[in-house]
Amino acid sequence: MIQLTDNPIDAPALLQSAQQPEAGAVVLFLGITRQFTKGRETASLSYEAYREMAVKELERLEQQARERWLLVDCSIVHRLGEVPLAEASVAIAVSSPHRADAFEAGRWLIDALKESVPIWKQEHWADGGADWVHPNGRDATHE
Amino acid sequence: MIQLTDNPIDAPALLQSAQQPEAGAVVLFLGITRQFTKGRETASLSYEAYREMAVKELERLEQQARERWLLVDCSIVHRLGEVPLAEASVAIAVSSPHRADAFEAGRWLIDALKESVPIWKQEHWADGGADWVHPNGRDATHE
Amino acid sequence: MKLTVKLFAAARELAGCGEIGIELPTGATVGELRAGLVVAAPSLAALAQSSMVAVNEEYAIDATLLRESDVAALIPPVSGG
Amino acid sequence: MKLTVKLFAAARELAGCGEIGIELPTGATVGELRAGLVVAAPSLAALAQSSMVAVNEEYAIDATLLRESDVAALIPPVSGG
Repeated sequence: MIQLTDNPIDAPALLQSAQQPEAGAVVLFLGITRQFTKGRETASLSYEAYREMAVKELERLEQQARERWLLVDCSIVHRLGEVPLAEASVAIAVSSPHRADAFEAGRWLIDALKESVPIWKQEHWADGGADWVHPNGRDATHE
Repeated sequence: MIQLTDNPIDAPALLQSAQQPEAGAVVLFLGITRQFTKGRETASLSYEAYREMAVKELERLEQQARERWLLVDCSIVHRLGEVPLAEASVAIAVSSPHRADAFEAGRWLIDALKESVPIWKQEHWADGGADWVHPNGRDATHE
Repeated sequence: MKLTVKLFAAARELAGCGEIGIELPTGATVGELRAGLVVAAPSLAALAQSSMVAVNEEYAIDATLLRESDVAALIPPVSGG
Repeated sequence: MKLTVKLFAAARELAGCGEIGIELPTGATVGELRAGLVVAAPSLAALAQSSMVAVNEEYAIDATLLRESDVAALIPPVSGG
């Protein structure tokens, strides 16, 4: 299941959908807004997407993950707009009969998402100002 | 946080405790009761522990993970007694500034738990009978 | 032929608008669209170099041929997650 | 000295009880406790071979020396998770 949302991500609902009787393992990844990056304080992050294309790319990633690993459920949700401190900008929930698949697919999906999905992050600094994040630098999430 | 519980695991509460502003990534692993193992149907699993020692071993694993990776929060909860299909027998929630640490620590913790923590699983088969699980064989969770 | 190029994030802010119309010869390539975009919006010069171009919601290369009805977009380096 | 050995899971079911008292000479080792356990509960013979022994809630080796107040436990191969 692929979703872009302007609202807080409902992680418990993703877990519930992942907990199918065919599965033995669930891995949920949340990327959340971190307060400090190299000593500078972040007030919040905001995200903008090329929505139609982002959905297509995310669907492609889900399909590739399902070809590569044996997955029961696979959900990717990205929040857009402002994401306050400690709240999730992205959630990936995968379930699989055996745990290696869930861990590997979850890790691959977030790495691939950050490489190819047309979504952009803007840092809003606590001391004022805002910057669009340049990839390959460290930013106020999980990079 | 280490816990053995006779009740269903409250995964949303673990997520909430993991989502600290110092963190950028949360990884939650759930081991859940799978319905079929090599074609044979499982009705439920039940777990028994040497409680005092299991808590000590889990605390040791949390400490080792914190020495090896930079973690913000680290919770390990194991349910004891009967665990119905699709419900979680074990939950591991870790958060970290960067996502590599959360994924690696989560994976290591469940692998280590299965090797050293004095907890035993009994399969209750849908066609009757019950077997204590022999490790290194496949069982009705995520092995 | 006239194509509309969608702009996002830093590109949208530099250009001051969410899309730009570009006039291109029939059979033009994505590379020519990229050059035309910089003429139409010089503020995009640096960013257009480091950006990808999507055509009909798929990543394209500079050699890709464009058609009148195509939907193009400039995709600055992505940073979701 | 008399030690109590806790039993769990398959060991508990084979022995039919959750703990067994064993009489051991002063200064006995974990290896001697393992042998004494099989004498006291022959049904544990096979499982005792493949099990670990814990003393005071820590894994012990067969050479570990036991004291009167120690809490011992037979730990069949674990299968939590």
